Amino acid sequence: MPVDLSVDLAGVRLRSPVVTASGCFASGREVSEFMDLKMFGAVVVKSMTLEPWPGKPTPRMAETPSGMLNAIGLQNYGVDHFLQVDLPWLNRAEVPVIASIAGNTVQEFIYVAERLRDAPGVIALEVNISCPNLEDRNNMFAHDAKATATVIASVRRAATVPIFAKLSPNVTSLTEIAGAALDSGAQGISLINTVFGMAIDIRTARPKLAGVIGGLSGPAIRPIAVRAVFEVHKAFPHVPIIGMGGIMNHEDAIEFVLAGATAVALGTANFINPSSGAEVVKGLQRYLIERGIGSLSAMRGRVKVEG
Amino acid sequence: MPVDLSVDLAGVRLRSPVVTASGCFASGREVSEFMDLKMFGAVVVKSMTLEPWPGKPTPRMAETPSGMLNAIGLQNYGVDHFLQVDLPWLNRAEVPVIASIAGNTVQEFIYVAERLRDAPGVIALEVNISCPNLEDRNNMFAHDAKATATVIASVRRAATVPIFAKLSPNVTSLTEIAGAALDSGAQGISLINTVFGMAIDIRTARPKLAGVIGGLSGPAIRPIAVRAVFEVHKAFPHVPIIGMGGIMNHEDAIEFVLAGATAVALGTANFINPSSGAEVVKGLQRYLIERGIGSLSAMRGRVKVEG
Amino acid sequence: MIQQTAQILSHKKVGDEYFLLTIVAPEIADQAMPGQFVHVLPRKDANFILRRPFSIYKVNRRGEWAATIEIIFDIRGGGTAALAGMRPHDSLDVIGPIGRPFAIPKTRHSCLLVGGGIGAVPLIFLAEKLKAAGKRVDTLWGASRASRLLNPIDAKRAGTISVFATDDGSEGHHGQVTDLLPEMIERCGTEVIYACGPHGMMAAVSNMALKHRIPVQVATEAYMACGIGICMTCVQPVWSSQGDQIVHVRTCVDGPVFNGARVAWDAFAPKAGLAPAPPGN
Amino acid sequence: MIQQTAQILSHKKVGDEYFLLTIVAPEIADQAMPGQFVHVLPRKDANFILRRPFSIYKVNRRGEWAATIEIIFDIRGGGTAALAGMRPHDSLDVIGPIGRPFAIPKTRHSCLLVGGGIGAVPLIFLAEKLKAAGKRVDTLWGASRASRLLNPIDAKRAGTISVFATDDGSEGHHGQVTDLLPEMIERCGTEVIYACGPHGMMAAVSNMALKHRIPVQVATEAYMACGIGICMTCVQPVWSSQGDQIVHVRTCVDGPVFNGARVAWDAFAPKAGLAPAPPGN
Ligand SMILES: Cc1cc2nc3c(=O)[nH]c(=O)nc-3n(C[C@H](O)[C@H](O)[C@H](O)COP(=O)(O)OP(=O)(O)OC[C@H]3O[C@@H](n4cnc5c(N)ncnc54)[C@H](O)[C@@H]3O)c2cc1C
Ligand SMILES: Cc1cc2nc3c(=O)[nH]c(=O)nc-3n(C[C@H](O)[C@H](O)[C@H](O)COP(=O)(O)OP(=O)(O)OC[C@H]3O[C@@H](n4cnc5c(N)ncnc54)[C@H](O)[C@@H]3O)c2cc1C
Ligand SMILES: Cc1cc2nc3c(=O)[nH]c(=O)nc-3n(C[C@H](O)[C@H](O)[C@H](O)COP(=O)(O)O)c2cc1C
Ligand SMILES: Cc1cc2nc3c(=O)[nH]c(=O)nc-3n(C[C@H](O)[C@H](O)[C@H](O)COP(=O)(O)O)c2cc1C
Ligand code: FES
Ligand code: FES
Repeated sequence: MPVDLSVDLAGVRLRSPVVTASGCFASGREVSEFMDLKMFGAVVVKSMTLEPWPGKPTPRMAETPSGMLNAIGLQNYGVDHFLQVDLPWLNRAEVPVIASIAGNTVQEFIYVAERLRDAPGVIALEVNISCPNLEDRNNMFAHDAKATATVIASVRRAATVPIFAKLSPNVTSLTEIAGAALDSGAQGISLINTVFGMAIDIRTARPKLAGVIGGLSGPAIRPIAVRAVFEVHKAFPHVPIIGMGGIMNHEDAIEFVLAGATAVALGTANFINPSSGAEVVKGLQRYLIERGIGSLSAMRGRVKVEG
Repeated sequence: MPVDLSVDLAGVRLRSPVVTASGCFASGREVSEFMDLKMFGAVVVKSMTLEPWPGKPTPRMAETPSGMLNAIGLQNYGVDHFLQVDLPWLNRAEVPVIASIAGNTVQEFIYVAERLRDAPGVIALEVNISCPNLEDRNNMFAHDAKATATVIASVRRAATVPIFAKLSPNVTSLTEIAGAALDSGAQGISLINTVFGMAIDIRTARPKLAGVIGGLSGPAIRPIAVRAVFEVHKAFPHVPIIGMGGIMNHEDAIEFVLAGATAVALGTANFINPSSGAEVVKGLQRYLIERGIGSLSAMRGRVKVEG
Repeated sequence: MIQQTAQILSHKKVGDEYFLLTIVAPEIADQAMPGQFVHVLPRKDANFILRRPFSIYKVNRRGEWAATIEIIFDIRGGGTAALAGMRPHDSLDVIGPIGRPFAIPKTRHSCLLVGGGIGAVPLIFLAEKLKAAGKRVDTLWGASRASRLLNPIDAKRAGTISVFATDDGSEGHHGQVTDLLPEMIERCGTEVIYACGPHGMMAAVSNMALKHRIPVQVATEAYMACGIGICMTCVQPVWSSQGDQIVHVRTCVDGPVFNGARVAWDAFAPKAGLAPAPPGN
Repeated sequence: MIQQTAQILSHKKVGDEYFLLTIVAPEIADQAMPGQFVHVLPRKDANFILRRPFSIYKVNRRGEWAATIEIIFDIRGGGTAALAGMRPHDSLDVIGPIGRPFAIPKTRHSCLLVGGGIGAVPLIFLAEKLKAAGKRVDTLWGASRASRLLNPIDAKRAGTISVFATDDGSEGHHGQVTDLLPEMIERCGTEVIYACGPHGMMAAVSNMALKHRIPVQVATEAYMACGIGICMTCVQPVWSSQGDQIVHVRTCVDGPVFNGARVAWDAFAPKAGLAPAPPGN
């Protein structure tokens, strides 16, 4: 019995429900040495900005119990480098691309989105609003409903493809921010971005990250992410969700789908095992076949909860 | 060289900087079989309400990577039972007590605080505002600055001892909530309470907790807690902080002190090793002696961060 | 309760599905009673953090060795896998003995032990004690299949009359222990019933015992964090002594053995999670 | 780069402080060059999740065994402790060989290898290759104390002239390798320098080499997550080819070997964390 792993993301059909988490896959070239990128429904590339960003000093990562902290500072070569170098490579590899865009001002988001209009093979934009807003005392766009609405509405006007708002879990009400993004024209929600955290090396009394505060990822945050997906799906049942946060294998992926994810993204898993993507897809196939479930989508949001 | 582990919590001197985390120690009787409770600076007892609360159905706990989820529903026998049964026992054991109080309405907090006026050996109250507010669509008091201010101000008027506001990390701005609590008369801050999370048993498609969403604790959340303590201490350098979240040993405790904690609380650690308290205190003594550091307080907030 | 770092004396397979660990723990062995359990920490550096509870299977106070306890388990997940991987001389952090043991009847004589699968573990220990107390012991062992019956040879020897039932009929009666219970009670003139096994089985046995007006004790399981009474994660819904309300009682230290007639068998975890209310610890 | 589940062939202690693991990994061994490293996953069920990087110490393609690689390490934390606990026949998930190897000079002849402590590991492998290429090899080994010198016997044999320096004087010169560097360059007529060791030592060696107008290659370390070029955690500040700006280059795949003259040694992690700015991945 053939099983259907394809999913519909805001009108775009992905042959596989597994995508990459932005910033955890570069642009795919490196991992192509380990697995067939076609196993992914799409490659979500590292967030790109208008100009190249140098990123933060080192150390940029610290390991924590069942997780890791990172403070990269969005180092990237800029949207033009993406269009000239990375995208053509991805097109040749025949993998659909979701372009993650970032900026420190609304205008910067708009410029990047405009550069990406009609870019070949770019099936959607993911708007990384977990960025400091220079026009609002460095508050994260994603931490304020109004700022979120402004960025999303502006990108919506500039973009020619569906846009997903990538939410930060470090807020009181995820559904409020998700609602603001959706009302402003986002077709879907990606979550979660990393959880703020910090670690101190007691021998030196220094933060383990040069950036002091970083983002926590990996299995440690999975329960936080599952809850986030569950809440947002409950509030907006018809909105496609790309769920991520500590997914290491196909069973974790299924947990996210039951919670309400349409597709799942692998981030930290790629660092531990660069062939995770292929293994998760194969695991999902096996799981559905063994249980005679025809399609993964049928399991979406099916966690048994009263009322 | 004798080392000084004593700390000053809002004018109250604790002989030891290590206390228990509310709800992770019952009222101390059980653990007294494993260690001398006098090693603790104080025992923070399970949050008590006006009437006995039955708590939530089972399962109430699920293990997660380097952590655990719980949804107990504040099961407790009520403040009168505490005064008649638990407190006399703790008094005989000669351990200072910090009474954690909870409620679903401001009035309930007030009643409990009043019952505790002049209770022998109760050196402080910890106000657990991570409780659903029946008068505000079940929003957590701790998730709203105004509700926090109201509860704290009311308890302040009713109480005869210093009060600590126990904050929830599930907010956009911890410093905003901490500020509201301090402006309303809280003498100190306890943080962090558990991080919201959820886990699903994929074999049954049921939440692993009958309560569906629970609180994540243990080493997995340590980086989240260290960052929370760091932020609140930076914003309010003169305010005493009881830091907690995944502390398993004396090195973890020192990490919290460097981040800005005055005292540290052990929660989940007691479940894994009921003699954790004694081991952390001994570990701190050894650490200070080996390095010729006279007092733990000298290390408070000393993490090296520019500007 | 005692916490000690104990040494693994031996480690062997029991049948096709179970592992037996013999642990050198003199103080715990001295105090252990049937129905009690130990709470062990399989690894300190694992991705899981909590202890794992296991019923005490046997206690050996004699012999040239320091007194030992035995536990039997099958591999369910990370914790039992880690235990299965332990080697003699490895050390293990153990807390025990924990909880209320089975009560040995004073006046009543004829005891029927009803065990389901791995649930037989505490009953084997109990059978020994009951016989030492001069009681009559009969046993009724159930399992999904023959290989899930806990070493049938011992099990058979455990009772004056000893009967098996398997869901697939691969051993003994083709069906469930509850099919055979009434008849066993008749044949053995049973005056007290002890049960340990799956939730549904213990519920059914308790209800039948109630009908026959026979006292029944059950050794229950619950998901537990601390195992020593401080976290309130492990509670069971039990009828209050007045029988007027259901109270949440700790399985670890107030149980794991309960009066089967007092457990509110129908008040357990709903088929689905509740409508999500705001979490509260 | 190849990812494979490899078997541990042997495991032994080297001196008082180091462990040597021999790993059966034919494909990796075939491609391995001096300066490259392997990224290994010590355990899948540990409380830490990331791989650990180790320089390739030796490669053995001959012998009746399938080709093997060797790594040498000392116990620093959970990962190295887990590796130290591995037994022959245990299997290990290995990715390698990773990164840019040391370049073998075409025209220049006299090579000086400067190693600090465990930093000697890739240089031993390099010495072999250089000699095979008919180069002259001299060595200068430093460490905090004699016991931190990586197998002094091999080390001594590695160079035509081979000199030791220890901070505590317990072996060779009482002081640092950099005290002896100028004199060594004189004596050996050094034309190329290779260095691996602590950050400060590599910085000093690079600066001296620059003064003497001698090309220098360094094998650097960085905290790294993926090890394959996709996370950007492991970057080093390096001067751009135009030398007009500092760029962040990946240590794992663009390094770990760099031109010592290009590394911006002073641009590294500040003594304290920066004034906290909002985090960004
Ligand atoms: C009082 C008591 C006595 C027990 N006696 C035995 C025994 O003699 N032999 C035996 O094989 N098993 C026994 N169990 C069940 C045993 O504790 C579980 O099989 C074990 O905890 C599974 O751990 P794991 O890491 O392999 O499984 P995982 O599923 O990975 O465990 C995840 C979490 O769930 C908990 N858990 C999983 N299954 C159970 C269960 N059935 N009951 C309670 N908690 C569970 C674990 O403790 C852990 O916290 C007993 C349980 C209790 C409460
Ligand atoms: C390219 C390269 C080659 C190396 N070669 C060797 C070698 O041949 N022999 C050897 O003994 N060590 C070598 N190291 C250092 C080695 O990787 C660390 O000692 C090891 O990762 C420590 O892991 P741990 O879990 O024991 O320590 P922990 O301190 O518990 O590790 C915590 C985290 O910090 C990282 N970390 C800790 N120390 C270092 C370090 N010095 N460099 C980079 N990351 C670190 C770990 O990888 C892990 O992510 C090399 C490092 C790099 C980058
Ligand atoms: C090293 C690293 C870099 C990241 N960079 C980005 C980024 O550029 N843009 C973004 O939206 N998310 C970024 N993230 C967040 C991930 O996309 C993902 O949301 C998060 O890591 C949780 O998933 P995981 O636990 O599977 O890693 C980054 C995460 C890590 C660990
Ligand atoms: C089982 C359990 C019950 C808890 N009950 C309470 C409580 O009643 N009141 C409260 O303020 N915090 C409660 N907490 C939160 C702890 O006090 C503490 O803030 C949190 O667990 C983080 O610390 P830890 O990681 O050391 O456990 C509870 C935590 C757990 C795990
Ligand atoms: S397991 Fe903690 S109270 Fe029973
Ligand atoms: S370690 Fe990930 S890019 Fe180098």
